[in-house]
Order: sequence, then structure tokens, then C-alpha cells
Amino acid sequence: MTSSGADTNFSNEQMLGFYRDMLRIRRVEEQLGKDSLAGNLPGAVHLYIGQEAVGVGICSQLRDDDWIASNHRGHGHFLAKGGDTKLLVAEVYGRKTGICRGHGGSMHVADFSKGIIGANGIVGAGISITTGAAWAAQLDGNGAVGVAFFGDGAANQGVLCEALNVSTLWKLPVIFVCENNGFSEFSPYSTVTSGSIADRAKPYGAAHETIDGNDLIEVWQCAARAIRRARDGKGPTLIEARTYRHSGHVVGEHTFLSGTYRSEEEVEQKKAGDPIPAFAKRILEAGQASQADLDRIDAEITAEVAEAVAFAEESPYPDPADQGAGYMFA
Amino acid sequence: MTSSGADTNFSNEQMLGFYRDMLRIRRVEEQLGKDSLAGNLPGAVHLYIGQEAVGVGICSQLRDDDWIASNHRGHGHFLAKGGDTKLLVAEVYGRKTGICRGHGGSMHVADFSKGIIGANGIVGAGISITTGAAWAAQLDGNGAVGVAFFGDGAANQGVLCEALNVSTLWKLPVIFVCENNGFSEFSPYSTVTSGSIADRAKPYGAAHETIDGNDLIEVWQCAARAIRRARDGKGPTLIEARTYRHSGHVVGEHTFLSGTYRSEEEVEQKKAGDPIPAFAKRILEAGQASQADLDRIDAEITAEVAEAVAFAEESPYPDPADQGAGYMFA
Amino acid sequence: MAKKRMIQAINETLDSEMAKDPKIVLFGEDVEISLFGDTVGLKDKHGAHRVRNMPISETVMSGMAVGAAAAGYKVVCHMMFGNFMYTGFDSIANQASKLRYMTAGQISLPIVYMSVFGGGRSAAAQHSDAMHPMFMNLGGIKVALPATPADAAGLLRASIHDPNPVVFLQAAGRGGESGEVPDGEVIFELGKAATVHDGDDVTMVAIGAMVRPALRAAKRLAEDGIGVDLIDPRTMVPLDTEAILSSVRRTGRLVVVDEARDLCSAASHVAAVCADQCFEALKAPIKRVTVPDLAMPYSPPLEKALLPNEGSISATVRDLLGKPAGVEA
Amino acid sequence: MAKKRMIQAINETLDSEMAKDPKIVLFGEDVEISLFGDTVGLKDKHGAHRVRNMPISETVMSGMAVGAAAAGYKVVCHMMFGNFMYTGFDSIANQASKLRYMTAGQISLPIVYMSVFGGGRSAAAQHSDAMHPMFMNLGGIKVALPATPADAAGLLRASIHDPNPVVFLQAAGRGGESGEVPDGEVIFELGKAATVHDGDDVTMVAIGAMVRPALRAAKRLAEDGIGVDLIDPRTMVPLDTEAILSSVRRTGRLVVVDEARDLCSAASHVAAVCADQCFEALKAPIKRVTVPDLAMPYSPPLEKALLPNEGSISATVRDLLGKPAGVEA
Ligand SMILES: Cc1ncc(C[n+]2csc(CCOP(=O)(O)OP(=O)(O)O)c2C)c(N)n1
Ligand SMILES: Cc1ncc(C[n+]2csc(CCOP(=O)(O)OP(=O)(O)O)c2C)c(N)n1
Ligand SMILES: [Mg+2]
Ligand SMILES: [Mg+2]
Repeated sequence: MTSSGADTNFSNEQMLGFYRDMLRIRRVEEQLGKDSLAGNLPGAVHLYIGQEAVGVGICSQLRDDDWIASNHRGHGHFLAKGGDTKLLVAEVYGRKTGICRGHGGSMHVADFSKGIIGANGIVGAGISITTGAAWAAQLDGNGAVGVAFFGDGAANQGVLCEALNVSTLWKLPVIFVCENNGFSEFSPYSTVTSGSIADRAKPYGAAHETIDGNDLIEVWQCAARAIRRARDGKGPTLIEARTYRHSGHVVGEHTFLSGTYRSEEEVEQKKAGDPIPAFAKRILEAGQASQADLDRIDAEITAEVAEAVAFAEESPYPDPADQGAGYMFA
Repeated sequence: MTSSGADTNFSNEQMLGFYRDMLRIRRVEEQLGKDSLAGNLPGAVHLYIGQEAVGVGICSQLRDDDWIASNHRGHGHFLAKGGDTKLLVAEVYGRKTGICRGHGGSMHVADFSKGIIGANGIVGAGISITTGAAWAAQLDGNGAVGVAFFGDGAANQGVLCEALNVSTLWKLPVIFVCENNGFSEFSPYSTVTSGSIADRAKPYGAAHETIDGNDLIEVWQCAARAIRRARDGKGPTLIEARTYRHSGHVVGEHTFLSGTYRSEEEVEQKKAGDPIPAFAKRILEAGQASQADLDRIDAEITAEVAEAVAFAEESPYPDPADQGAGYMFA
Repeated sequence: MAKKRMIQAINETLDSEMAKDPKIVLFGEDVEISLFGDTVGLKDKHGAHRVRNMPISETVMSGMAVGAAAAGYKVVCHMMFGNFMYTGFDSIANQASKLRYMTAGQISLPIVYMSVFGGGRSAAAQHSDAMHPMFMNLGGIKVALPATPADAAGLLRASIHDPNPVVFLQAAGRGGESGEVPDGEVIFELGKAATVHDGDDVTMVAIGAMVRPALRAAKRLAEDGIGVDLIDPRTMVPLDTEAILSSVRRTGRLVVVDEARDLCSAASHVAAVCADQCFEALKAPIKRVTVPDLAMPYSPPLEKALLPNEGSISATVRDLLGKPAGVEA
Repeated sequence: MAKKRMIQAINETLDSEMAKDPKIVLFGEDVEISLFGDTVGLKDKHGAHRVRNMPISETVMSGMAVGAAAAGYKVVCHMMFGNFMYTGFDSIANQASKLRYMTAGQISLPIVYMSVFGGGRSAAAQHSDAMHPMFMNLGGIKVALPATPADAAGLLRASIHDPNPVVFLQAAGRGGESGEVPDGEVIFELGKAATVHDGDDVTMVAIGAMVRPALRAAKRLAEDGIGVDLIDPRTMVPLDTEAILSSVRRTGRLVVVDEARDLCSAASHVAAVCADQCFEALKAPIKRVTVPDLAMPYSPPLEKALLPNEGSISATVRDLLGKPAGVEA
């Protein structure tokens, strides 16, 4: 399916909001990528660059009491769902002021007050957790939904099928969002994944759509349908959003990998599908904003990132005395 | 699909062989069921009665170097693949002369010399093991195949989808045989299983068929296609064989369950589909044997079972000195 | 006080807690009809939305428990047999045990993962492991092992109230045993050991199902003038080390009885704690009565030979004290 | 002898074994390009049919290893990080560890489940567990923990030759460390400990990555006249209890250094064995230097504070001997 001009439904403000939200993720990630390469971050960092339209297209229409769970590539989802830039950056810097007080790091950023169950270091784990949160939402009866973000590689974990089965049976308000970026770590899609991922919903009778994950409007519209279905008690949807990961699987991989798993040409060609310039073009062509507006947003975001970095850098590392039984057991 | 008279291809001898093999399972199981109810068996027993056409229809065309793995309901597969009646009965009796010298019991009967990797106490576990054995067969290049038998309940374990994915990609000579007997322990199919099981092969592009598991000839023909596909290097097949479990999930369940999960009427009605009398009728109608022939086979089988029971009863229990490091580590 | 079977004590506790707190939900394979009887009748009383049968899908099940708990529910996740927890292990070991810590205490996860465990019923290797040591080593999971119907009621209630993940392991085949259960809402603090037999000669720590043969041994040894101070820790996480240490400081001797395989058993840990913290008080080697490092066999004589029993427990104590029994030894 | 990185020692061992034995196969996620470098180049040398990338499907992967081994292959199953073994845990805990026993020795299962494990690199809770105690308790799995490149080569070769399932755990972040590796086909018997430092005052058992800080501590303590007999068990299953016991019988003191969480750690087990079997020789409490019962945190100061290090090891020894250090204490 295509978005076929339906974006005219969005106000100028909304469109700029989407743009801002995508750009925030991009700029934060660029910063963290640089920091990681420079050796300034304690642990590994997996960048979301190139996939922003998925997280923003979906999370922009979620409520604070809707749940999301994410994967190792989770900064984008955190920000898209309203997580704070400073708290994110400080966490990845391993500081006491981070959202998890430095205990979680890049792969575990979470903010339960915003419905962000968190990134996850275990591929596929967010799928079952979200299914459970969706069961809770169903019990609450308040119309909240759960959204699990995961990759094409994660779709090969059997838990996806288990979750599709039980959520269809129980009509759980859950949306499984597979961001198919073409790679399972360093393995190209077709070497490890048979058939189409969206099709995996079919045997269970679950709703499913394959969309252009680089087209924010298409993502938004598909998500709107899935969210409606979920809030109306009609059960799960599996969305396969086709996108591309611009950066490596993990920042710095070229320094230790013995070979390559994708060509420069492929990367360059795929980068042409970058969702952010495409969206800027759409805004400009629709006359919904001027280049100056976009530049202003970029400047604001750049300042926001700089501020977050400064905040993180000024923040102390957590004191070992600060950890312990209080966090382990309630 | 139906067998549409194609059974005329089988010689009288073959037809009687099928009958004998099904009846052997039936009589052994009846015996073990009685023994278990009488409290004469150490552990739990899950009967295969009603499903014999599946095991026999498939295993009768497997070679000794083809692999099978089974589940908790595994006596039938053991016998169908050429496992010895005495060794089986003695094992379930917990005797030293059993196929596993009393160490395994009903849920773990295995005979590697016959390609029987074994029954399994973990629902779904045989699926991955068989996939690995099929990989070995592929490496051996000798045309051997692996067959995993499991239930409709087991089809809800995500491992099935993982196995379908990898075996399709690697074109592994493996056949996944789901014996859909309508129940996942005490849960009727539709309460825990969404959609059709055979369909679960589709998203991966794996071959799949749904058949009447009570019709031995239909099972045989379907298995023949799947085995051919596997031996020819064309990859996996998922077979959903619709059948019915005549007995309870576990022998004696009526003594401890607080309620019922299926009606007497349903059981009686379904028993009308019993594969063994249906096959007898077919043989007789086709004039491939007389009732006297069938009676003689029954008498022989009955004697075989009695002999196995006597063998088991006369056998000593294993000596605790007989277990230990030698079996734990090679 | 009333005599109840353990299964009944568990069932009544689940029932009364669910009646009081609408946030408690229970799910698992066949919890509606209930294989063991521990969850029987709960669906009719508390509703199909709160008591739900699961497909056979332990992986998603154990993770759903985490998600539902994170979203505000008190979740009882019935895993049937402890060995099936291996199938759904990731969400227990990587998620439930770590999520609160990784997020610096943003949430708590009130989950009870319950199952039967251990041997004694010829259920063979894949239905008979005693896997509490594995959970003990995870760090973020409490571990409760009731020895009696009263313990089952008191520990289960505490486990449900506890804001943290608790693995509640009920000895397989002990559900039918009867015992006195106090009237009313019996609750036992997690981390408080019980002294079930007094004595001055040797401290014995017995875990879960091992309390019963240990108690029989203690009573029999008492007849021969050997005083066993028998401690049931009731929970292994948290572990009431103080109760154990103060007993050992008094008796100077320790025997630990555990149904786990020996290597890295709970018995090993209790022994290690005492060899460290009350070494000066020790008068004799610390003995473990555990299961050999084998898989559990099917045939009764084989299984029986592996499991600790009154005889092996008594013999260990007598050996330790240099007082061989007349007949038994 | 040549200086090699641990990763290189592992890679060369895999390479030379695969060259000799066509029955050896290797599979896992991205083993072709190799995240850690330990399997790099093997596909090109030994063929795409013997070195295969897996989808991210640990459940089927760990079980495929069982099936392929049962069907006659020697299987190296690369699980990447130890924490991912939880995802594929059923086939390790319920199948690989039990299948031979359940079938009364009908088959053997030559499988090496390999992964990195442990902390020290800010990989956070889900990539940093030290889970060897869990495997030790399973009963049917050997557990190898190389401390040096030479150990890695010698233990991996023995693990591949061994007809049983072996979990081969390589300390995360230690792959880059160099060490002397003997020329030729170095092989170390599984179950044979190495004494890596001699001394008469205290026995120290250090496991896996802990050998290095323990050795540093031992050398430093030697300068102050404190003699540490440092034993690296190399494998925890089988465990060379004789080597440990005979050392403790000589020194009378024991400190165990383990990167596992304390509760039911390997350290606990070693302590328990000695508290039982060489009690009479003990002159002092048995000390454990382990990781607190927490999840591994991300931020470096937090993680560093949890892991045993030269300082905490030395301090434990000095305390035990009542010889506080001048500066360090
Ligand atoms: C259970 C588990 N297995 C393996 C890994 C290692 N790993 C981390 S990310 C990754 C690739 C994930 O691919 P995909 O799901 O497509 O997400 P993407 O990285 O492309 O966003 C792998 C194999 C892991 N973290 N967890
Ligand atoms: C992993 C696991 N979960 C649960 C069980 C308990 N259990 C044993 S058999 C069974 C039902 C299996 O149903 P199905 O696969 O349809 O086989 P059937 O019994 O109908 O032959 C269950 C739930 C188990 N043995 N293993
Ligand atoms: Mg991907
Ligand atoms: Mg069934």
C-alpha cells in the first residue's frame, strides 16, 4: 500500500512535529556514534539511523499509558515515545543522572513513566514482554495498547509465533513491529530468513501489513489502523516495515570485523531512501513549511543534543555505594 | 486429498504388514494402559491408541538409518520404527532388560541402532533434535531423512517455526509430522491453537499437507511424497495428520482430574474413525485377506505382547550399582 | 488448625488472595482444569479473564509474566514442572531477574513462577530436576521451597504479596500429603527459617522435601540420644543465614540435606557460608547429603538410591559423631 | 612457543581440528564473518557445509547440536554470549545433559557449546553473567574455563575430542590478551588443574578470568612474604578436587576467587568440598571472593566495584592471615 497523498490530513504543526522527532533521533544518534567511535562511551552502541520514520510514525500516536518494548537498537524508540534526550544521553554515558542511573546503559534505556518498558539486550525478548503488557492493558480495559519493536533477525525467534498465536486467541491489543532493515547482525536477510515476515501472521489469522518503513506517513497510517484494531479489541497486528540501517550493526565494527557483509554501493544506494530528507522534501513541496523552518528545527535539535552532552559530561558517574539491594529487590 | 483407491498398489503382504504393525501398537498400549491403571508401572503413561495409522504409515517406509524423534506419547513411534516389543515393555516396567535399562522409562524409550532418537518428556523438543539429525544426514549425503513426531499442542512451541525457517533455508531432509489429535493435554484445540497448523509452513515456503491421519494409505502416500522431497534435497515438509486420541492424555487422569474436558459422546463419535477397524475393512473389501488372516495376526500379536509382559515381569529391576558415571559421561 | 493436603493449602491460598486483590492474575497450561489440583475452581470463582489457560509456549509465557507485572499486575505464572522453566528460561534469567536492577528500581515485578520439582515419582530425568540452585545464582529471584502444607500456604501468600519475582517450588508428589495448617491467613516472612526439631549435637539444614526425611531421622536419632537441631530455611533467597549460623555456633557441627545435584547445590552454599562465617565454632567436617551428579533415573530402585532418605541422613549424622547405629549402620 | 591472542589460539585450534576430522562441524549466528574473530576464515577453509551461519534462533540451534551429535557429528555450537544460552536452554539442560544417561549410554554427544561470558566490558546485565555454576549443577555437562591463550587452545582441543557435551566459556573481553602458547597440538586433559603460583601459606583457587588478578595478587603478596599456592582448575566439571585438597592440606587455608554471583557459585562448591574433605587441615575460615548477588551494571565504576580484582583478592588473603598491608589495606 502507499500513502497516496493522505498526508494532506496533517496540519503544518503536526508535520513539523514528525520532522523534529525524526531529526532528534538522527542528531542524538550521530552524536552517540561519534562518541562511541572516539572511545568515550563505556559499552557498545547500535544506531537507529535510517529507521527513524518507523519509531516516530508509530510512537507519535501512542499515549503515555501505551506500552512499548524495544531491542538493542532502542534509542530511537525511547525518544520517539517521549523519553528525555538528556536522560538518554547521560545513561549511555554511564552517568548517575541517566534514566537508569547508569545501571542499564545503551541496551537497557527504559522509562516506565512514559510507557517505555525499555530496550533489550536479548533479541526477541521484547515480544513476549509486550504481549504480557498488552494482556494487562486488556484487563485494565482502558484502551491502552502494547507495541513491540524488533528486527528482521528477531523475527526468526520462535517467540514471535508463540506471541502471534496467543495474542490472536486472546484478542490482545498488541502490535508487533518488525523493522526489516535487511540484516540480522552481519547476515543479509535472505541468508537467514526464509519467506516474508509479514506472512508469518497469516497462519494464526492475525492482521498483517508490509509497508515502506522509510515513509513516515505510510507508517503512521498503517499504525493508525493497527492501533484502532487493538483499542477496539480486535487483536494483534504484525507490521513489517521495510527500512535500512545506514550505520553498521554496532558502532566501530569496521575496526574488528575481518570482512564486509554489504557493499559500499549498496549502502550508498539505500541511503538514497533516507526517510528524513524525503520527509523534508514532502513538507516543502506541500508548502507546509519553508526551508528556514526546517533549518530552525535543526538548530534547535542540535542545541538540544549539545545540551544533553554537556549535561552528561558534567554529571558524575554513579557511586558504587548507590547500587545494591535496593535496586535488586523492592 | 484422499487416497482414491491407490491402495491397490500394495501387495497383500504389505497390507497385512501395515495391519500387523498398527495392531501391535494397539495391543501393547492396551496392555500398558491396563498395567498403569492397576498401579503396576512406576511412572506416567501416555497412550497412542487411535493414532496408529500415522506412526505406521510413515515409519513403515523409513530405513534404519533414517532418524525419528518422538514425544511423550512415543511407544507407537518406537514400535513403528522397528523397536522391539520386549525391550519397550521391559523399559516401561522399569526393568534392567529394558531398552534403556530402566533409566529412561515410558517417556524416553530410544533405540539408536534403529534410528529411534527417542521419546521425549519436553513438548516440542524433538523438533530441534530432528532438524539437527537431518543436517547430519545432509552432510552424510546418504539420502537419510529425519522425521519429528509431535502433537498439535507442541505446534505452539516457537521452535517449530524456527525449525521451519532454518530447514527451508538449508534444504534439510526433515519431515515435521504434527499429529493433531484435538487436544493439548486437557485443552481442546481451538482454545489454545489459532488457525491451521499446516499453514504454519507457508510463510517459510516449506511444503505442507493436511491429511486424514486415520487413513493409513493416505498417510503413507503423503509421507512418500515428503520423503522423496527430502531425499531429493528439496527440503522440509510439514504434515498435519488429523487424528484423535481415544484414551485420556495420561492413563488414570479420571482418578485425579476435577472435571472433564471432552464429552463421552464426542469420544464415542470420534472412536468411529478408529484407523484399525477401518483398515481391516479395507483389506477385507479389497479381498486382500480373510477375516481368519486378521484373526491370526491378532492372536500372534497378543502372544507377542504376553511374551513381552512375561519377559518384563521376570526381569530384575536394575541394580543401583548399575547406574552412574558410565552412563552420564562417555 | 485443620489438616489439609498441600495442594489444598495452595489452592485455598490462591483463592483467598485472588478474592481480596483483583490485580492478581493466574495463567499457565491447563490451569483451568488443573493437572495437580492446585488451581482447580479458580477460574469459576475469579473469572476467565483472570485465570487463563496458555498454549504450550513457555517462552512467551514466562515473558508475558514480566510484561503483565511491569504493567501493574500481580502475576502467578504456573509452569507445571520445574524442568519446563528451562524452556521459558530467558525471560526468567535475563528479564525478570534483572529488569528492576537495570532500570535502577523504576519498577518492581511481582511475579510468582510456580511449579512442582524434584524426584521421587519415577517421572524420570526431564520431570525430576531440583533446580533451585540455578535460580539462587541468578541474583534477582527469590526462591521459596515449602516443606509442609502450612509452609505452602504461608510462603505462597508471602510470595504473592512480595513485589519481586519469586520462584515457588513445590516438591513433586508431595501435594497429597496432609499436615496441620493454622486457620486464617497464614503468612510466613520470606527469609525466616523455621527450627523444626531441637538438639545440641549437630545442626541439620534440610531444604524443601528433604525436611520430612530429615525430621524422621532427627526423631529417631533423638531416641538414641543424638540431638539434631533441624532448620528448614523455607526460602533459599533470601537465606536466613543468621538462624543457621547461630545454631552451628552452638552445636559445632553441620549436615545439609538437599535434593539438588551436589555440584553447586544449595547444600554447597550453606556449607560455604558456615565454613566462612562460623569456622571457629566447627568441631567436625561439614557434610552434605545431596543427589549424585546424575540425571534422575526412571526405575524406582535407581531413583530411590539417588535421593537422600532417612537412612542416608541418619548414617551421615552417626558417622559425623562417631556413633554408628547398632542395626542401621 | 609463540605469543598469541586468546582469540587466535581458539581460531587456530578450531582450524587444525577441523582440518584433521571431517566430522567436526561448526555453526552459530554469524560464525562466518565472526563477531569475536574466533571463527574467522573457517568457512573458506573447511567449506560452507561445515561452517554455517544460523538465523537468530537459539532454541532450535542448541537442539540441532544435540541431533547432529546424536547422528554422528562432532558439533561446535557457537552461542556468542553466555546469556544467550538461556534462550536455548532447554536443549542444553533437558536434552544434551541427560540424553546419554536416559538411554543408558546408547550414545555419546560430542558437542562444544562455546560462548564468551562474564563482565568487565560494560556490556551490562544481559551480556555479562558468569553462568558456569548453572551448568555445573546440570550433571551431564563438562565445563571448561580457559584463563590464558594456552589454556584456550589446550582445553578447546580436549573439549572437541571429548565425547560429551562441554560448555566452553571464554572470558568476555579477554580475547585480545596475549600469552605464550606451546607449539604443536597443545591439549590439556579436562579435569586436570594447573598450579600457576607456588606458596605455603594459603591455597587460592581462581576460576577462568579470575586467574589473572589472582596471579597478580599472588606475586605481590609473595613480595611481602606471603606464599600463595594458586590453582586454576581449568575445568569445573570434572573438578580436580585432589589438586585442591592436597594443596589445602598443606597450607591449611583456602580462598576461592570466582566471577559468579556468590549464591551457589563455583566458589561455594569448592569451599564446601574442602570444608568436608580436608576439615582437619583447616586453620582458618574459607573465604570466597565473588560477585555480589546483583545483576551486572553498565557504568564502569559500578561494574568495577562488583568484580573481584587484585586489590580485593589481596585484601582477603591479608585479612585471613592477619597481615594487613601497609598501603593497600
Ligand atoms: C538471544 C540473542 N541472540 C543473539 C544476540 C546477538 N545479537 C544482537 S543484535 C543481533 C542482530 C539482530 O538483528 P535484527 O533483529 O534484525 O535487529 P537489527 O540489529 O537489524 O536492528 C544479534 C544476533 C542477542 N543479543 N540476543
Ligand atoms: C515444555 C513442556 N511443557 C509442558 C509439558 C506438559 N505436557 C506434556 S504433554 C502435554 C500436551 C501435549 O499436547 P500435544 O503436543 O498435542 O500432544 P498429545 O499429548 O496430544 O499427543 C503437555 C502440556 C511438557 N511435557 N513439556
Ligand atoms: Mg535487522
Ligand atoms: Mg494433541
